[in-house]
This record gives sequence, structure tokens and C-alpha cells, in this order.
Amino acid sequence: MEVKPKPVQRKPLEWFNLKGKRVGFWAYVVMRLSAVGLVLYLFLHLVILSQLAVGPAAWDNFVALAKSPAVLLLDVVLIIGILAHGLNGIRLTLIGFGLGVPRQKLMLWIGLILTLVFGVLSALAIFAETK
Amino acid sequence: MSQKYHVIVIGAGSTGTATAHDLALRGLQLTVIERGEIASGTTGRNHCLLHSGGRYAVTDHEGAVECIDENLTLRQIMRDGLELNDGLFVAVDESDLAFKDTFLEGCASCGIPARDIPVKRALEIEPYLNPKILGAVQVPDGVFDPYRFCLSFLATAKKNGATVLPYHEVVGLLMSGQAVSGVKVLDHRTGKQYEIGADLVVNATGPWAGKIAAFANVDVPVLPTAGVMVSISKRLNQMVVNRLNKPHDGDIVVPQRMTSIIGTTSWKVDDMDAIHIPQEHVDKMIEFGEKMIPALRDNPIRGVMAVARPLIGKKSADEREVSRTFAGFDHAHDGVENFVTISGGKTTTARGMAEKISDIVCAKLGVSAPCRTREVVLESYRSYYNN
Amino acid sequence: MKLNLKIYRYKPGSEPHYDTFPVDVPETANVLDAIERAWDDLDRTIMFRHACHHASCGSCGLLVNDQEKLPCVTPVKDYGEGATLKIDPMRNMPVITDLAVDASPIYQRMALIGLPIIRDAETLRADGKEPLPEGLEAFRRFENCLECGLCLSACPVMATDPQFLGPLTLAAAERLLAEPRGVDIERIYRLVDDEHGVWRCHSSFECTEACPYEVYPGEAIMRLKRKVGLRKIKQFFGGA
Amino acid sequence: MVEKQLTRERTSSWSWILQAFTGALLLVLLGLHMVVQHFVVEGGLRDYQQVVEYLSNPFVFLLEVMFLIIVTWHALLGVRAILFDLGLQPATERKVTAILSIVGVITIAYGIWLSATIVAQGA
Repeated sequence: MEVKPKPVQRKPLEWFNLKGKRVGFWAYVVMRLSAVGLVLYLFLHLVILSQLAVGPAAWDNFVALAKSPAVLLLDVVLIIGILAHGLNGIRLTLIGFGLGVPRQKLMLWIGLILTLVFGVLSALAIFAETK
Repeated sequence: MSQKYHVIVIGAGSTGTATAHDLALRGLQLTVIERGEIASGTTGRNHCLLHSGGRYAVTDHEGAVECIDENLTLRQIMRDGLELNDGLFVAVDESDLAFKDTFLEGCASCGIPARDIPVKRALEIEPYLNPKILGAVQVPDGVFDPYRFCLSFLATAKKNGATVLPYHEVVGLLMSGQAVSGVKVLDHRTGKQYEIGADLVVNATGPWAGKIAAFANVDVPVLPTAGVMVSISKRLNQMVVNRLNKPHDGDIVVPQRMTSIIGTTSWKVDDMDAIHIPQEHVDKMIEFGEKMIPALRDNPIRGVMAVARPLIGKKSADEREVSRTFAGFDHAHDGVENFVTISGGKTTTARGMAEKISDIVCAKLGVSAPCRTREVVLESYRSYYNN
Repeated sequence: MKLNLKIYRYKPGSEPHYDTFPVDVPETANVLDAIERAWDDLDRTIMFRHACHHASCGSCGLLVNDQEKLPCVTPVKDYGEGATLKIDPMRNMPVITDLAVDASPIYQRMALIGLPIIRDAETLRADGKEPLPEGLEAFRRFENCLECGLCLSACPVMATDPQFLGPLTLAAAERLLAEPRGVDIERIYRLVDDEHGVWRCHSSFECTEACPYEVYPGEAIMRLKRKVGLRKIKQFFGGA
Repeated sequence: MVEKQLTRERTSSWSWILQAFTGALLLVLLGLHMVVQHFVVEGGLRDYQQVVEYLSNPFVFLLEVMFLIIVTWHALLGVRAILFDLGLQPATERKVTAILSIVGVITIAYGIWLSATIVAQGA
């Protein structure tokens, strides 16, 4: 009697399903989310730069907008995203070339700490300048 | 009735799968029915010892001869499922040492290549052995993986046209007059029952053989006995280590992958499915095992397993006395046609058992094809899953 | 020790659900013993894969509280008296019924890479120089990998990419490159140097976390990436 | 056969190595970009005149164009990796690669055009 098993449902949302997962998986989720965020930012950034081609007034309007606290806060998020992605990227490159594999978890924590430290420092710097 | 086969084999343990392989090679259309996963019964919870026959060389000549014969055959046909590191029989006390000559004679008379080796040498090979051992004999024991053992036979049977129905439980035998004409199965995937027809049904359900035979109102003298095995979280020996004496509780330590497994005890059970492991049996395993390999006590227990095993013969009081040699029953003698039972035996001798029962099956079905399982090299166990 | 097993139930054609079974097992029991208890005492229709009960066959892998476990060597003690254990079939494999998955994705992968199951044993003595008994060329043993598939279940890439070779396969490739045993090395390189081979791995190390038998595929894949990557770079610059 | 895709043809791939390589370059280029464009500037952003003057330096122009190329490459290769994780058919994968390559070329061309325009406006 032909009875078909329940097929595997391939769901991209599983990339972010944290149930039962451990720290390495969290790093992978952060990597993936920051990647998507940074790609969107990159294209947004390039589009905004087109204001430079429009002329001085257009650009200086944008500069004024960019100095509003809300945008500055987004800048902090951006910097944290870059730090997390970049530092974990260093880790992935190193272990991918077989370097420091037994210490990959330690590297992960170091990356996290550096992200937080530099994230806070840059937040302080950004908001200090506006005062 | 959904389909009719020449033969239905009930049970996908070592005997059932080897029988399926034998019959498929002889060109019969057959299906194997198993109520759970392949090897999830007696065969799975196996000591994994590929017997050289040494264990029975003194007490059971016939069994020992079967073992060494099948051992040497399996080495030829099962290319990817055996750890072949030989075995040692070690003398722990004077009585063991006194047994040595009897043992060597027994091995010689059974055709088991056995070599008396100096204690110093044995300790060099196996540094975890009790340094106080008094003697050691090397025999061609080995280790198999019971699940892959069965998969290899099934993979080859499938290649030769057999089908396999796991998660199907036989809930009745179909009778036409005084002859079995098929089985009624419960498909555990759907919860539905249906019938499968066959010219002949082979009951290869080990300790459960009596349960299946009862569907045809015949009695099978199978005595379900349980034995405890204790798996230790470290591999402490490369070769199988046996106590150099008559078979006894806790007298063998079988290495496999990264574990050493101590075995075994023996007690009679009434319900083959409800086996509760007595803690004192576990303690006994460690107590006896450490006489041969003291470090067994220092490493944590990884798992304890027990399962019903089929012993054939007189329903006597002392279970270990009963021969472990298998028995095949043609139930025509009980007045039921087209129904045979094969039970007892050891995984090591599964191929030989399959040969004997397949000869009976073929004679009954008028098939003249000879057995070829001695020569045909088995498929890789992995190809069982080449759907 | 009293436990509740909340077991995933699925029969083709009907909706999956959970049934909860109260069981009482010895303190020394493993999770598989508890499942067998529920099967034996309460419901003979629970289907689950098992054979050897000592982490050798690799057939019983499943999820306990959403984590990949080999229940035959997972002590119930880890979960404590009165705990409720949620038991699910492995991920990323077709479910035949209840906890029983179709293991083809595991075995077909291993068949593809062709890792022989027999390897040379690390002999017990540290110096490895003790003489072998007559008649034996080397001490042999089974490979560590049980082909249980827990790593395939845990891998986030496997969740969406059935073409991915998978953790156990890549770990097997790494073993083969280290100890070829007559297998065609170039074929192994061709298999793993592919978008859906070694490069698809995103290093979440969930496979390593799941591995019950010290194969640690995550680390093996990193070694493999290094081997394959450096070889490619060397060849690109004209090296052999 | 449960997973036919397993036996698909396997072809040598450089994408991970390139991703690691461009990632490593980005650490330097993005660092420079952030420092010169934002950190050393009063208020974090250059006004129009400052941008024009700055970009007119050929060395800076080259640096920014290189940054543009590498960052676009890394970003689109990353997008490609995520899409490939979906287990696409080989034909679809080739389309993805082709489309992303076109997007990449357009992005880079746009960036260079923009930089050149700005420099021209200042001249």
C-alpha cells in the first residue's frame, strides 16, 4: 500500500528559528540579518548620494536632515551592524582557513564584546558632536 | 488482498533479513514485514560479537562448528560491516588456567584457529587487561554492527526484487482450510489493517515466534530469555576479551567503536516487550567484567540494554543449559501447511540458518534453485536507502 | 523517576498533533528507555526508530525539547523528576510516521561520498608501538560517524537547501582526504568544491553541538575549507 | 529517490573565497571611507563644497571607486549566497548570477558616473 511520508517543508524562516539553538547559530542569524540590513543601506546610501549630482542646495538639505537625532540613532545601529558583521566576518574567514578553529567560540564572544564597546563609543562620539 | 507473493518473511532481524536475501537470490518474489524499525528487536540489542565459536568450543561442539564456519563466510561476503580484531580468552584464576588445555583441545576439534599466547604479549596488546591474568588464548572473534548487518542483507534482497514493509505488524494469519495463505497486517503509518497473500509464510520473529505461531494454533518451543549488556563510555580493549572458562554471566567484553560492552546475564521473561532491567544484573556485569579489565569500573556507564532472546528446546529451569543452536519448524508436522518458523541461533549464524530454512521453503514450493549466499558478496548497507 | 513525554504524532493523511504519556522509569534510564516504556505500557502505535540502544547503529535520533539527541545515550536524569519532554522527529527529513523519519537523506549522502565504515584504530597505548597479534595487519574499528543524521537535522542550511552535501558528508570527505583507503581523492575534491558543497556551510556549528559521537562536523568542515581553498588558490597561481 | 538534487552536477566555486577576500579588503576600505568621510569631518558629514573638493583629489577618487567596486561585489555576492541557500535549480542559479552581475555593473557604473559628475561640477 503506497503511503507517502510527509515531505520536508523548506522554509527560509527556519534560518531564524532560535528554538533549541545555541550561540553559534545566534551568530549566524546576526550575520544574516546584518547582511540584509547592510545591503539595503548600501543601495539607499547610493541613491541618496545622487543629491550631490542635483546640486549644492539639495545636498545641504540632506545634510541638515541627517543631523536629526532619529537619523543619528540609525547611524549608531548602522555602525553596530557593520561592527558585528565585520568582526564575525573576520572570525569566519579565519576559521574557514583553518585558523583558530578550536577557539571559534571565544572569537565569537570577543567579536560581540568589541561590537558593544565600539558601538557605545561611537554612539557617544556621534551624540557628543551634536551638542 | 493487495498483492500476492511467493513468500512473506515476518521479522526484519538477522534471521529474517538473511532469509529474505537467500530466497530473493533464488528468484522468489517476497516481502519482509517488520512491526518497527529494521533490527529493532533481539538483533538490534545485540552484543555485536562475531563468534569465532570459542565460547562454545567445549560446551557445544555443534554450535561452535557453525560459528567458525559462518564467521569465515561472513568475512568474505560482508565487506563493510565487521571490525575484525580477533579475541582473547583470558585466564583470571587457577580454575580458568586449568581450563586452558580443555579449551585449546575444544577449539582444535571444532576447527577454530586458537593460539596460546604469553601473558606478557597479551598485556602489550591490551594494556587495560588485568595485569594479574594467568594465561591468554587468541581466537578469530570479531565485531559487527547489528543494524548494518541486517541492512546489508536487505539491501541485497531489495536489489534482487524483494520489498520491505517496516512499521507493519502482523495481527493475524490468513487461513484457507488447514493452510496459511497470507497475513493480515496493521500498517502503523495509517492505522489501517489489510491482507497480503503468499504461497508460504516464514515466521522469523525470534522470541516472538510463539506469538505468531499461535495465530495458526501451533505451538513453538521458544523460551524468551533476557540478558543485560552494559556499554561503558570508553573503549578499553581492541580485541574481544572473554573469560577463559565455560560460558558464564559477565564473562565477555566486546569493544565497538568507542565503547566496550560487558555481557551478559540471562533470565526467563514472560512478556517479551516488557523487560525491566534489574539493577543487580548491572552491578554483576561490572563486578565480573572488572576481573578481566579493571578499568571498566572507573569509566561511566553509557547505556544499559536488555532484550528478549529466543532459546530453543526443553523448557527447563536453567536457561543457559538450553542449546543456542537454532531450530526450523515446518508446521506441516503440526497439521498447518505453507507455514514455517525459524528461531533461536545467533546473529553470527544467521546466514546458515537462512540457508537451512530456505532449503525447506524451496522444497515445499518446488523451487530447485540452490543456495548461493556463501558466495554472493552483499551490497553496502547504505544502498538499502537507495529508494 | 516520573516523566511526561509529549510525543509528536503523525499518521499520513491526518494532521500532526502531540500526545502526552506519563511514564515511570529508573533513574539510570535513557530517554529511549522512557519512549519504549510509553510504547510498551500505554500505546503500541507509537512508531520510533531504534535498534542497538547503545549509540552504535545511529537509528534513534530525534529532538528532545527542540534539541537533537540520540535518546539511547541521553539520560532522563538530565531533565529532572517530573519534567515534560517534548519529543519530535528530526528536522529536514521526510516523516514516515510519528517519530520515524525516512533516513534516505543521510545514507544517500554517505553513499555519495563513499566513506568506508572501517578505519584503522588508534591503538590503546599512547605510543602506538605495541606489537600486533599475529594474523592482524592493523587494529581496525568502525568510523566514529554513526550516520545518525542529527547534524543534518540541526543544520540551518539543510532547512532550505536539499542540494547541500551536509555536515556528516563533508566531515566524511575530510576523513577521506586524511585517510583515503583507496577512494579517488579527485572525485572527493570535485564533490566538495561546489556551491552546495563545502562553501555552502555558514559555520553555525549546530552540527558540532548536535554530534553525539565526537565527529564534530563543524570543525571538520573548517579543516576541509582550508584544504580545498588553499589547494584552489595554489592551482590558480600555477601550483600543482 | 528522496533527493534527486543530491546527484546534481558539481562545479568548482570561488564565491566563498572571493567573499572572504573582498570582506578582508572592505575592513581596510570601509575603515578609510568612514574615517575620511565622517570621523575627521566636523559634524560627521561634509557639506557640498567639501565633498567636491575632496573628491577632486585623484587619489581619493580612486580610493572611493575601489571601495564602491569591492562593497558592491561583497554585497551582491552575499545576496547570491542567501539566494543559493534556498536550494535553487541550477538554471535558476545561473539566472540569479547573471541578474546580480548586471545589477553590479549598473551600480558600479552609476557610482563612477556620480563621482565623475560631482568632480566635474566643481571644476
